[in-house]
Amino acid sequence: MYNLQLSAEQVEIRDTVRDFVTKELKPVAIKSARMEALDHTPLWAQIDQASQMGLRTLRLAEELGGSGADALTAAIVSEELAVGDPDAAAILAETSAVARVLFGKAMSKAQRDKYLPAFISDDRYHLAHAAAAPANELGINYHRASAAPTATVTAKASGGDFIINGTAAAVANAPLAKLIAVEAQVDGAKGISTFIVPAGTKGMSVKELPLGRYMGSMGEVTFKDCRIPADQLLGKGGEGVMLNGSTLSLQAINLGIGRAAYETAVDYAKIRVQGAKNIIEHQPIGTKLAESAIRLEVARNTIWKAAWLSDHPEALTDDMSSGLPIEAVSQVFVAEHIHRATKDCAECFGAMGVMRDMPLWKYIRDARMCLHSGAGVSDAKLVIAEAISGFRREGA
Amino acid sequence: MYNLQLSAEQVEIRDTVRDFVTKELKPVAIKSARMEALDHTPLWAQIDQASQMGLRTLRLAEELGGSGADALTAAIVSEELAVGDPDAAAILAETSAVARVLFGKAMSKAQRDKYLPAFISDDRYHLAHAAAAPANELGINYHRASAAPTATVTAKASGGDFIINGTAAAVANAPLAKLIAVEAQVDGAKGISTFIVPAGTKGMSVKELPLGRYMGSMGEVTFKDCRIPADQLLGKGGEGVMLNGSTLSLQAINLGIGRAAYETAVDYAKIRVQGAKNIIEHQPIGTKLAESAIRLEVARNTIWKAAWLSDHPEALTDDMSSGLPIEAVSQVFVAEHIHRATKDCAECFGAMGVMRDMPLWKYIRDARMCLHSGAGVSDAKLVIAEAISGFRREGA
Amino acid sequence: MDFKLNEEQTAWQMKARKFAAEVLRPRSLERDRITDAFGTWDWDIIKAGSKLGFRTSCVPKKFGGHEIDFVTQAVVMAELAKADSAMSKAFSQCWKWSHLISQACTPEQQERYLKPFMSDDTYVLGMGSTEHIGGSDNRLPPENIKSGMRLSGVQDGDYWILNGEKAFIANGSVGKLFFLNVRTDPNVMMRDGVTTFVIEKDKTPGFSIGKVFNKSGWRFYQNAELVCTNARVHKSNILGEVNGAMKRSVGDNSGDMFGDLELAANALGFCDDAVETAIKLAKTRTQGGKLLKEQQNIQLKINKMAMLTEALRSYVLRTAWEHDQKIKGTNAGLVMNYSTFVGQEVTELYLDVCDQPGVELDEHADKLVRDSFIWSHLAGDTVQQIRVAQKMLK
Amino acid sequence: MDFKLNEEQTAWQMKARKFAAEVLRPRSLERDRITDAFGTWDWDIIKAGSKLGFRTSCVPKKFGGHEIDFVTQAVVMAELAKADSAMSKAFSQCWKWSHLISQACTPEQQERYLKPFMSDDTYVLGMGSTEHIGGSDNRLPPENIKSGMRLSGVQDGDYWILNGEKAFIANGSVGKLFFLNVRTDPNVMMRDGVTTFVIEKDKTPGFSIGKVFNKSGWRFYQNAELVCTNARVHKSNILGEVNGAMKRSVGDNSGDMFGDLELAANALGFCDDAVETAIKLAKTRTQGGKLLKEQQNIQLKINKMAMLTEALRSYVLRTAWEHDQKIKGTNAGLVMNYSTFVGQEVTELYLDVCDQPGVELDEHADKLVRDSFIWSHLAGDTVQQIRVAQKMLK
Repeated sequence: MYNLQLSAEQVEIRDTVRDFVTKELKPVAIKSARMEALDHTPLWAQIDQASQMGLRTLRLAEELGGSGADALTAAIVSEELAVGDPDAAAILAETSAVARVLFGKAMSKAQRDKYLPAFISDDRYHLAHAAAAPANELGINYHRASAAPTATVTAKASGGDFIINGTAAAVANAPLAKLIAVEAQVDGAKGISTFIVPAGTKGMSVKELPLGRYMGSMGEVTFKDCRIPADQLLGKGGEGVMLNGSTLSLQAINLGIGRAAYETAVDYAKIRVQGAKNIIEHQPIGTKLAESAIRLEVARNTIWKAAWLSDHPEALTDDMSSGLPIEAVSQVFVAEHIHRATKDCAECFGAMGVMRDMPLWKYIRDARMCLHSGAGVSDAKLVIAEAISGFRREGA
Repeated sequence: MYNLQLSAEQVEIRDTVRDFVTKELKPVAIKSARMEALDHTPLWAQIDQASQMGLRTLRLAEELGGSGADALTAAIVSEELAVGDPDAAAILAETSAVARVLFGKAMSKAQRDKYLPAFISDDRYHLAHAAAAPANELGINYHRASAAPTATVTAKASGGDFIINGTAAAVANAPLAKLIAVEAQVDGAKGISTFIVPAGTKGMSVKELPLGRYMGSMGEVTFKDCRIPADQLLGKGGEGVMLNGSTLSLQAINLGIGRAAYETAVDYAKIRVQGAKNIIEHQPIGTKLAESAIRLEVARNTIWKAAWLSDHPEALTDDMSSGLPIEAVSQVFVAEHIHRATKDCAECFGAMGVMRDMPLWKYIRDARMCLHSGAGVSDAKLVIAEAISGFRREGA
Repeated sequence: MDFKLNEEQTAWQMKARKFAAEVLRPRSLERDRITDAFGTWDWDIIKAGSKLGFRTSCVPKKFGGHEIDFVTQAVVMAELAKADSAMSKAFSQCWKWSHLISQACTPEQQERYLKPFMSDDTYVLGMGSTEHIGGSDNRLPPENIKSGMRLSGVQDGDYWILNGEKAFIANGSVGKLFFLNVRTDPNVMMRDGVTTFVIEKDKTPGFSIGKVFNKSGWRFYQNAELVCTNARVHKSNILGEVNGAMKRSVGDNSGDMFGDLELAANALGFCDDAVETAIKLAKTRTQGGKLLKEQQNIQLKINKMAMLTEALRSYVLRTAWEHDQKIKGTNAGLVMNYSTFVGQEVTELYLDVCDQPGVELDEHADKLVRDSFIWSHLAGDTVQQIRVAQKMLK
Repeated sequence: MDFKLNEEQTAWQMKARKFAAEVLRPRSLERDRITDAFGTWDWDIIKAGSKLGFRTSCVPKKFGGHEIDFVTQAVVMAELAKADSAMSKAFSQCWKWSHLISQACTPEQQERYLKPFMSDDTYVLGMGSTEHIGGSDNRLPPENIKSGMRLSGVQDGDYWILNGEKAFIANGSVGKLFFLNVRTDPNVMMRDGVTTFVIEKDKTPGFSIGKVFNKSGWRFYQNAELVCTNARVHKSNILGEVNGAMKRSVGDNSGDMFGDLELAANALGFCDDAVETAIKLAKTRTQGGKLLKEQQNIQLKINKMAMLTEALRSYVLRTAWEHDQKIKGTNAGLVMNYSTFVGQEVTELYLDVCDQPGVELDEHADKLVRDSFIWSHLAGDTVQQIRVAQKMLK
């Protein structure tokens, strides 16, 4: 039965996180000095606190020590965290998403026994996933077969071990992860294999990528004759374990960014006086805020639907999504509309909307980053267009 | 629990209506000659058939002989019908919505016994509601108290009867209704009273309003010393019975219009060849169709949420709608995005997109009508803005 | 830099303004309301305009025309379109092809075609290129022999036999002389196998008018099918070279230099109409006892309408001047694309300003919105945009 | 109609183009990257530009300036902004206020202010009007005595004592001479109680520079607080009448006629930059082995960028010409509003063209987007739109 009410548990976790964000995370995150200096150093004290609240292990199964939350709950949490600090939200979402599959599905019992306890007990234990570079050429390959993903990292069996070489270009959480799952092409094998490599392993180095381009933390991971024992291979190899790949958490973070901008603008519009009236009482400001409210409200519905469908793939009947790739639908909608909303909200602030010691410009910048993240909305639209036309990529 | 799956019953009625529309309604509605002549004569054969399927009495309670459908189901049905013919959809939605409250709540048992049997048994028995003119001056009254609705129709007690005088300007279904509920200001009384007046009552005349401006059928109802017995007053009088007033069915109809345009465009784009490729294989057409698909998908989510909330007002907690007037949110979103989608879809057709014997121009015109219906989206945004600012109208 | 019109240009502008106000505007809504697609046409309007020179204004002086420059053309189009966009187009369609006659015909042909054109107030011109199938291929020809127009021409001694149909042809139902692009070699790419024939309607056996298209906007302006059933045309009616139609480069984009500019100038006209009428409304209509103009949202709409319209005016006049200077470039195409965007935005805002609760749909605003939507299929669709972009990206 | 620049205008354009390419562009991204708000400024750039006449180009010839006309001003601004929008503004800000000096000062004041300005390559001008509270009230004054600026001036013999703060003042941290709008009568509406004082920074005790604002875009260009703590100014430094500041109507919209046009011309410059760079990218960068320009969606983006930019160019030049002709109207305001829309749309499309999967964020495109967003608060916010609309609706 169609029902839009969240469960009591979902409402509780949302309210708990919202409270934490309002009181602990946001006040630190939007400190003027930090914003002015473009300082993206992870807010460790608050991220640790979030970990203690279970947000680092949110999606890990309960029986493995996590909260076993579904994608919808994770989206709600990411939105709330991002209202305070999108970077913290991104770091936690990545670890939580990777943990779910890595510990829940990909690892053998022996591997789990070896890595899980430390992961559970250490609030600073974060995870990263260095995926094989996707064939990011949809534009030119629209309605044509495209090349298979190419592994920029290779592995070679050598006396019971594997020797890994190559570079993974942009890996979320890599600079702070204690364990990195890396996809590599094993010499002579079919398909992609995934290895787990603890931070500090000789031959693996991580270069942090410049701030401001990504949410959270991003690094380039380089392997140079990095020797790892065979028991760090996941499964039998050649299987290409899907560790994350969803853009839903980024969408939820984007929504949180928009909400932060909107809430700030509404508060301001209710007290700032112009022409002897609060500015919200002027039609143009009221209209802009109403339009932003609509964008947020509709974006949230869309993300929630995509999240719920990822939790309930059995419901993917034609009545639910018209056969559309709903995550791509949501990606385009959220990215475009939140970007617009942050700009409109900033306009309510006059000159303060562009000052680096005020949060508005950062909301716009973060929303712009979401708009231009990954393959961008133009490609996402082509993905949808191919689905509409019934085009099926060979090998996909 | 959050759940987006429709009930088996909802899916069944949707599929039944869809089938009826595809086979019976649409082929007649989009006949070239009819469109070219701007012919809006109700398609009685099909509307009767729909009535026999229970769509005229869709929202009337089961115990009174209706289907007892909720607002969500009604929205689904209106969308499906409008894919075929928005006029038929509007006529049926109006009767069904008025019947629910009129027979279900507003009438006394005696009144119900008198009017209900005929209503149930007669497929051509439609209803109309002539409401007191709303105070349509939100623009100038933004953030100011506005005038109360003024009754353009008055009633005066006279020897056990009432004498009604005045004109109701634009009443949906009036030209074809067999029973009209009219709001009037009773001389000397407080508040608005509602009377039921059967078609043909001496002193009541209906002038059909020009085609093309409204969905369905619209008339101006004039009372000239129209004498009706006191037992045709609903309730005790002075209570202002809320008989419809929801814009949700119009939103669902608008969505159906957009879907018709989109489906036609997709079909065409898959077969029309340009530059030796089907036009959907050209990036710009693919992108336009993807954007239209996004608009439709997101619009549907929004309407369904508004409908579900109207069915479950108890769920109107802050987590569900952020305190926004969700129906206004939906109205703005649907009207703006469906209008854009119909224009984009028509563009795929080249010159055929503007020909009166082809359906595209009509989809655009109908969507434009929805965009400019009632008080328009500019006013709806101000309604939302007032809600955001916490402004409460006196008397509202 | 000088943005002033000269005396002659101003004189034409004033003449057009007067004719538009006195003859076109009073009949605009009345013609628009007529349901029959052919019934919207009114020869009296054409005759009256012709007598003032609006039908023949682009014919060279040596043939008795006025030979007005492109700036004047743009200004006159805009003035006429301010009263009725479709009526304006009915006249300027004659300009397009009288341009072509004077630029591409032989002196003998010019004499033969221009004489009746000059002497008959109801002599209207047209050009048949588009067909039901693959219309855009004509504008953006793909590397494919099967693409492009199919109306065929086969030589038969001194004559050519034409067979096939053209669709959506402007002035099709009322024209007396048509340029017809014909596939005279189906075995090569379209650009190498099309010939332009000049068809004198009354002198061409086998040539007839088919269906008149019933458009949702621009109703006065006629579009029809042209049908050739073994139509017989003498070779002296060929324009330029056999198989040379697509290589002709008289102007920049269309068959002549006026083509793209024409639509932009026309849009400027109805935008002016929309802006002026909306301002008038805002200054006179009240809501709750106060003038509409007191509402800031109304002010913003008026601002946007005027801003876009003035940007369009600037761009149209600059492009017209560039035409007169024979400066080639992409501005004619771009300003045409631009006029689509501006025309639709401005007329929709106008409808929005009219759209006060409780007030009936404004017939005039609705007409302007319907007229402006025609641009989506003429001036602003993605094919037209790509055509211009490809030039820039060469 | 004539859209050509004359020889003198072209000469200035070429000089600006060379300076922009050789001096501004190479330092643009480097200055933009500097985190410290004041550290972005570079006197070498100002000195180099000053020696070429870009600081003093609007000073009348009789005072040793170049007195370039508005068309030239627009053209030069655009050329400089094509290399760096904020650097262009640092120069044109001096033009604004040298306009004001030559139009509104007494001959004695002109002599006194222009002499040091002409002789010192680092002499930069500014104007203080906006305050932290109620900024928009200065542009759209409400009928309320409490509204509007609060920095106060009280007469004390031949001197006036000023107290209060101005905020966001352009060139605030680097200027040597400021016009300061001061509320000299708090008991009347703002329009009747404001006086403009000319503040020579080094000669005014009690006048100091406060915080330098750290903007997200336009980083080279400085905005700062100006603080008056019992600042003492001689009455000979009053511009025009006491309480007459808001009644001064030198130009159309701002304090001078150049104000609104300046921003539009500046936006034209960075739009040109965006269009050219995007076309270059599309013609050289590949995806899957094919040039970007082969993709139709890329073509559409380029088309839109060029279309909007050329419309803006046409409108800017027309408005500049109207200024030179002393034609009053709403075009300066409208073209400023328009440049906001165009500048943001074009730069965002440029970022989008750069935004190929797997490619790092383009620093140059990102800068242009950030620079263009400044317009939302200067040129295109609803207050500015309403201000223009109210003129049209009078």
